[in-house]
Amino acid sequence: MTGHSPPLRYRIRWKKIFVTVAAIAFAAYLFLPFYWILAMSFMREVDAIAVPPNWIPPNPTLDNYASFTQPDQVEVLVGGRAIKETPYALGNSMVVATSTALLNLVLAVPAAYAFSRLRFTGSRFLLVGYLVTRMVPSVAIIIPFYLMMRALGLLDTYWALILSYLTFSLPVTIWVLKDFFRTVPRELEDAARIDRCGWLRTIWSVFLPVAAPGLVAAAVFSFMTAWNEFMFALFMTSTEAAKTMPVVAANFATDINTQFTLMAAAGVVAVVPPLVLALFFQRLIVRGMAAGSVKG
Amino acid sequence: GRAALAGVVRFEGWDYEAGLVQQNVDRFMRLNPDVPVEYTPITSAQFIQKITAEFMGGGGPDVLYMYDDSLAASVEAEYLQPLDGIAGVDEIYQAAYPSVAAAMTYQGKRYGLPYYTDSQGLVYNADLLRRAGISTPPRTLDELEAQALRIKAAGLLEYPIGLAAQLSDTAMMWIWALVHANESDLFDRSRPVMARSGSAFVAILEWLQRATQRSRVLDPASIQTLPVPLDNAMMAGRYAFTLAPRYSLRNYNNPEKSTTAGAMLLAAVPTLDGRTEGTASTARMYCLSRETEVRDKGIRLLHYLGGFDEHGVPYTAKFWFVQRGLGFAYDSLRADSEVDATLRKFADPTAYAYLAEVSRARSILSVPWYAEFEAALQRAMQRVLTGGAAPSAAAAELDRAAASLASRYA
Amino acid sequence: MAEVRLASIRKAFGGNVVVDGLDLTVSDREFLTLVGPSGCGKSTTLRLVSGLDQMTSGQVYFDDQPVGHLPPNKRDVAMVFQSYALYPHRTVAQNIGFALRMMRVPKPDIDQRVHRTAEALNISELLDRKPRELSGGQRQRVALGRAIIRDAGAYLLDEPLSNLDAQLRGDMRVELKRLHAELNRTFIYVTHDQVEAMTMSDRIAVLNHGVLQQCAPPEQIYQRPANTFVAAFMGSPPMNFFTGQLVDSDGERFFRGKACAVPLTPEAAHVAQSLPDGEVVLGIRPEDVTLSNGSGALRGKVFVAEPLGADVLVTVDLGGELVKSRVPAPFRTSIDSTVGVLLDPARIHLFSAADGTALHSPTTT
Amino acid sequence: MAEVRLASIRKAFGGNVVVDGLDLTVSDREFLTLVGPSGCGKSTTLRLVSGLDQMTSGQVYFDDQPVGHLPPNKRDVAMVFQSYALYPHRTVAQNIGFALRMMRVPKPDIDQRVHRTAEALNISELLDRKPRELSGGQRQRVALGRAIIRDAGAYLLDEPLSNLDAQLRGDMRVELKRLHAELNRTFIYVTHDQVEAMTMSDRIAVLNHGVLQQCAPPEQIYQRPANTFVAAFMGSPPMNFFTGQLVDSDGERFFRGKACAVPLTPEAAHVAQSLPDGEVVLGIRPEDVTLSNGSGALRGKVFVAEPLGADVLVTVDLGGELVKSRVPAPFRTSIDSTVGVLLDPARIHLFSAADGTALHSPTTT
Amino acid sequence: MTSAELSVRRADAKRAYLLNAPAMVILFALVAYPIGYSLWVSLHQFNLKRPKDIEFIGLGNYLTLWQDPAFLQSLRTTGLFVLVVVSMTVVLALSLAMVLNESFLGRGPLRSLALLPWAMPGVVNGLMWRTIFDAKTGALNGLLTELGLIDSYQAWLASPVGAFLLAAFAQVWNMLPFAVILLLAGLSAIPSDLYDAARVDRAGVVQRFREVTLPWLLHPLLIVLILETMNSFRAFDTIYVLTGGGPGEATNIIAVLSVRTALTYTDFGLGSAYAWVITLITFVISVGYVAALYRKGNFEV
Ligand SMILES: Nc1ncnc2c1ncn2[C@@H]1O[C@H](COP(=O)(O)OP(=O)(O)OP(=O)(O)O)[C@@H](O)[C@H]1O
Ligand SMILES: Nc1ncnc2c1ncn2[C@@H]1O[C@H](COP(=O)(O)OP(=O)(O)OP(=O)(O)O)[C@@H](O)[C@H]1O
Ligand SMILES: [Mg+2]
Ligand SMILES: [Mg+2]
Repeated sequence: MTGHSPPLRYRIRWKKIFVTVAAIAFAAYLFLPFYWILAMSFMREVDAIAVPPNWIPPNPTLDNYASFTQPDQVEVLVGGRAIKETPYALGNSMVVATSTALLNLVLAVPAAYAFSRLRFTGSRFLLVGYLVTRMVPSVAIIIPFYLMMRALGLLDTYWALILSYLTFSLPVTIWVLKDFFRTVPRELEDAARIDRCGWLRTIWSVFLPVAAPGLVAAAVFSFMTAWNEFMFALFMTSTEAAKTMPVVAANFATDINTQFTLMAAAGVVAVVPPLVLALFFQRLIVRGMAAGSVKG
Repeated sequence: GRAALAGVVRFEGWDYEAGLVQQNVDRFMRLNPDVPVEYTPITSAQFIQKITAEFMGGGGPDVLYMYDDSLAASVEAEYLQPLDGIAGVDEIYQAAYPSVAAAMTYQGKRYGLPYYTDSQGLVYNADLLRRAGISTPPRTLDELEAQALRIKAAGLLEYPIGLAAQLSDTAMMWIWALVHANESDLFDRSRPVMARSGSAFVAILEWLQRATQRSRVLDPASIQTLPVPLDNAMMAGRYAFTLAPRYSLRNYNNPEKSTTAGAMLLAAVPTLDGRTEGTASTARMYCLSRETEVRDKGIRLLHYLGGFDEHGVPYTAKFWFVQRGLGFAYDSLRADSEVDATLRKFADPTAYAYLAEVSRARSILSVPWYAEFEAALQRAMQRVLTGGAAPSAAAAELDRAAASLASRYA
Repeated sequence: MAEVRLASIRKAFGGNVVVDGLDLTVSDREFLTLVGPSGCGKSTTLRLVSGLDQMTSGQVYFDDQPVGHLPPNKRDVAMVFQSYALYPHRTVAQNIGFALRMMRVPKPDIDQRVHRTAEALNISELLDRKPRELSGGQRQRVALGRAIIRDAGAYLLDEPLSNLDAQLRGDMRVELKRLHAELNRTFIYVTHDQVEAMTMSDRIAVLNHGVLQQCAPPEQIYQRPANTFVAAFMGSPPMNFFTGQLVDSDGERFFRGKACAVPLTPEAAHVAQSLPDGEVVLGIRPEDVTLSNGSGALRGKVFVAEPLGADVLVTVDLGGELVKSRVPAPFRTSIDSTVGVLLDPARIHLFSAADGTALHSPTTT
Repeated sequence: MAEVRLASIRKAFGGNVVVDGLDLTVSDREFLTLVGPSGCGKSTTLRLVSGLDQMTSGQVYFDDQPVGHLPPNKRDVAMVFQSYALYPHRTVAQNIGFALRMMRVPKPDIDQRVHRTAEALNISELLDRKPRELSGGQRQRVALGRAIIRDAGAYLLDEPLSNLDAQLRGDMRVELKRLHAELNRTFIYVTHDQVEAMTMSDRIAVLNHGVLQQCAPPEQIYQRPANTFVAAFMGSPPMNFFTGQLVDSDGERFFRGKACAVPLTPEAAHVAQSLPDGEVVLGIRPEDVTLSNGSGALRGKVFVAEPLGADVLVTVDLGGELVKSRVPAPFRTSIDSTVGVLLDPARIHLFSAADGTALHSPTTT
Repeated sequence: MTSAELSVRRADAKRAYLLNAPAMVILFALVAYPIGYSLWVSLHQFNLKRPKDIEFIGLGNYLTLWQDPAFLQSLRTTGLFVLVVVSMTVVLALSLAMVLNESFLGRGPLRSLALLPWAMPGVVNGLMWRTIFDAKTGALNGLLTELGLIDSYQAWLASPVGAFLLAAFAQVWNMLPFAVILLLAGLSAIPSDLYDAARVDRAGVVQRFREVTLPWLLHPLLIVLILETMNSFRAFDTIYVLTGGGPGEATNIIAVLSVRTALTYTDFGLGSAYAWVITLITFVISVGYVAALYRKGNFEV
């Protein structure tokens, strides 16, 4: 035996190394910009604009966060009202984004199922039609949409936002789901039908679980669309009743004064809830979901 | 939902210090229990856009904030009603600085009561100047350049002068200040005169280009600097000079926020010859919507916000100055001891008052196409600063742009 | 439910006719096995019966009720898919119990039945695994379990044992027969394994290119194949065929092929009388070909000898035509040595050379 | 490439040991068949050889070079997957030609080889179809084609014929043997079909629970099984076993079980001499059990008779113990009637009752 | 086709439309009016500052656009911007998705982290990048100086190329998660035994990617391409806060122009015309993608 074949246990796992290095690089790419905001949110303003920059808050303070919980004690800070609105806005964002995501799935699943499993005339036309509605930039439709919501008396309610976000995300959700549904082996449905499942049962018990990665992708997409949308939220809402986080976050940056540290704290607060949700739901994205189910 | 209750005055403004506004409005409602006010703050960057949508939908506010440079457009769009003939308005216009009164007037009609005003001045870091061996601020642009070169030579800063010259919706007030300081103008009764030979405007542009491209004392990064980052740089001691509103000194000299607190001083805007004087001011006002159904109550609110109380004191204007240092439109307030004490905390009262006196409103405010012109102006300034266009060519082009806008809206 | 009747069912994919006018009645409680070469339409037939695919034409009747319009979940059939089609996100236990859950059987009942079924299939220790953690044979048993746990009107089983070892397959055969007896339901079974087909079926239906060739009880299929296709297909190794003429010689009727001549038994001769002269095909199964040097033996060379355990399959070259003979092990004659080959005249089949239909089969003794 | 050597390879999924210290050398050009009950680790072993799975411990050598660190694409093996693993987006032709394309074989060459392979597999008309438009057996042949078109150092075939009919399977067997002879490469073959194992292999390796039981040429496996497991596993129907004692009587050595007594041949007796008294297991294959009323016959009742075509498998109840006998068809005795059963003393195997290892096998004649 | 198949076909169609009905109703009810309105407005001279001068001018606004050099310049900038952003996004997202599809310690947190840029409201995102790229106090300058890569603070956004690239970079960072999550879900649907088969068929890493991964990802990729194109055509927030369209014309993309025109200058007619030009272009490009992928074969919409 020659000497240069390494023994089993010292084998160099190039792939592992590569994946690890890439993962670290990506983590840095994704996280470092955010880290800057995060670090700033624990600084006093003087420290935040120092040269050279303070990578670690030199005088760490929770003041920026404390102001969200005790808005009345914020004296010298800008954005007192925005601070007061933050907790409501977080709640509103959560409600709006969650409802948008759920409604999206409810509406898109049947439609996407039809596209992936049934052959019917006009399917392409309809599919493209959905997407075209999404191609018109929101600047063109925001005013008429505002007028429509006003006529319906829905301004400053969740519904105005949920409905507008539905129009943004539903076409995309349908497209996304349609694709994932195609990858679910048809035999599984056959098996379910033989096992006496009606159409709905088949979808619910067999189809959707196997298409879970696609569902997660679609839900995350619609959730995020709703979570960070700004223009419509600004136009359709005006009070704590429905104002969402991006609108409030924008309030920290006025034209006369911006308190970066407070704004950074608001940014952090806005980012955390979806991340926590994502941490739970990413488990549903499982590699090789349908593995072992069919032969062929 | 929006309380469409009859009799409620709907009051909207951009969201600067919305908490304090609410506090002030609450006081008004205590004093006037028969006038319920519903106050809604709107993100400042989208203020005009949102009220536009609201007015289009027929649900605009009764009383609202207004920028001086959006006044003409809003009047043209038929959102506002004139205040002429309302009791007390004449007195207010007389008491206000003329520049402010002018800014609130459009086509001879008065549309607003003052919220606050501010004037541009030269802000410098005395500490840095001293270290470069300079004791007095520059009077002329050449002196400014020379002092900057000394600072640069002393190795203190690479670029001693900074300006906020990014394209944005914020007016580039410093160019107006430079022009006004030379007792010149960009327009003559809304006819563009920028390209006129020998105009101060071209000379100023030439200086700007020289300072950026040749002597390299004006930071080229200015073209991507917004007011807030400029403030941050000033407070971090990264510039020795800038042209900024007086108001900004309040932050610059606040040790909580600034590393250069105490060293930041105010001076007149340098000119070409060092003799002429003047500067530009901005004004913010309260207006009354045209379609309001609560006109009388709205007027009472307007008076409370922009006028004088029964003691003859502009209560709200003083409130803002004391609370946040927003410049007042009434010279009379200078004498107020509380106001004086507040002012001394961040600026030299003499320089402060001087700038108010010599300042002038932008002549072009009386056209509805100001926004479009401002975008062209910002673009022209960028081309001058980057050396992308010769000053005279830039001026000529801007001139043409203004003329074409004027004819389009004629 | 009970009788399943296929009336002229036909299925085409595009222009490709896959099931071609199939008429077949599977009576109540019958165990019918579908066999045929790969791609002949067996799975498709099952899918038509279950309703998973739509017929191009024809009708399926369950107990004389047409069901062509009913979706699979309304037809009350259980099915094992050739490709298993396990639910990947469910455990083995959940896979097996799925249909019961759909029928709202109470949970304890399901558990109990799942355990019983898993035991019968010898996969009790795997109940908590996901399909991807199973071996091929284990997956197949799960697929089988999912069908047999149910109480359905008809059971459609598509090669349910193909990936199991001989022993397990034997056990499963017994299990399925027991189940069939116990449930007393109609079973339609697809298999490639002749032992399975022969031992389990009440009747065997042989398909070729989507056309039914013969449908009869196993012995009859084996002993009286309807045509050369069935004769060749059933039986492993397959029947030997020789093409030749019927001739008279010495008052006896003979079959004369290229390499052999075989006297006909009186019965065969009787049948042959009524035939016009011309080509016929003689068929004889390897087990009816003995190697001996007795009278009437043909001389040939050993071409290859394949040991099958108990027997040896010897292929002999009869001057250009190969004949296979199954003889008891051990077989010690070396390759290329000359042997005598005896075709038992009492065991010959005669087929029409034109269309392959059977003319004569030996009488079963 | 050539010799494949597995040195103490071991594979565990979690705590579940699936291949347990397997030592096996497959020599150059050998055709080795892996058999064993479902779930015993055959597929896993192939995956370890191909490098698709990582061993828990042990090493695989190709021609004495350790290859544990090499990824599958560096190992030069071709493989047929039990689950086919066809590329669903590609046509049959593209599937078959895939590996050649990966090796940058020129396009015309690929086409030609694909056509040749498809012809050998009898799927020429299907070349333009997608896998989902194929029947089970057709898919399996595509999977087979994808492996055999290649020129690899070793071929790993995981039940490549399980979904084919007997005839096609016979053809494919011949084709694979031809290929093996032609390519002269190492083949490792997994099958559940005993005929395949017996006819194709140079050696058969029998696995149980991941442990190698015996590795020997087919006849030896059949005739001299190393233990009861191998004896029972190979041969269908399996060997009959009886537990009992060795006793002396009339100077002859006897095996005495619950229901039977069998005299030992001198060779067996000789082996038996050296054994301590106590329990042993007697094994005898069904084909060595005859039904007759001759001397030494045991009396039993016919329990069930299963026709297998050429033979009938008769299970006889010998007072509580069942014995299977394979007799030539037809068998006309009715169930429950009494028959005589004769166990051929020359054909008995003896195994240790303790651990099942073989003590004596009949001499091969 | 026989009548049996025909009736199945018809039943399928009926069911398909029934299944689509809720989505269709909601969607078309909500967007039909706004879209129609904006199309109608784009055919008018419609400036709110001239409420009395609203009149139908047919394609007048579009003609104005076509003759406006600023618009044509902006069209070129936008094209380049879209190209850079979309290609960077796709490459990065594909790599990240493939990394996330492997198993390694910390995969779960990294998967969540991959969504982080998305969760950041646009304004915060824009301001965050401003503070990072800032010429005087920015973190990027600080970092590079401390690493010794630059001698003094640079005005990254002041040069046209720098501003363009950094704006694209910020935009990519912001839009990446969407592409990642879609591609990741697509990757996770690939049966692992196909990789096994490809590996024994001697396909190397690159070939496995080309031959197994890509064909499976074509559909998700199409959506990613279409949507990322759409998004970068209307990338307003980030650009607006970061560069305001400057310096000069360097980042003056149509989205900025259209928002300015419609909402700041309140010229709705022209602003809507801009929007419809964007719509048309995205549509044409999307059709182009479909056609291109279609040619790759094995692809049905
Ligand atoms: N991913 C896995 N996780 C846990 N156990 C596994 C996994 N894969 C296989 N096994 C187990 O390993 C054992 C051996 O599996 P393998 O596939 O090698 O069996 P096999 O001999 O090929 O059987 P068959 O003939 O049924 O295909 C089986 O018991 C199986 O359940
Ligand atoms: N979707 C399809 N499109 C076109 N042809 C098809 C399709 N499905 C099946 N076929 C063809 O129909 C024929 C019958 O297929 P079927 O699956 O019924 O065969 P089978 O008898 O079950 O074969 P096997 O024993 O190989 O499983 C085959 O030739 C197959 O190629
Ligand atoms: Mg089949
Ligand atoms: Mg296996």
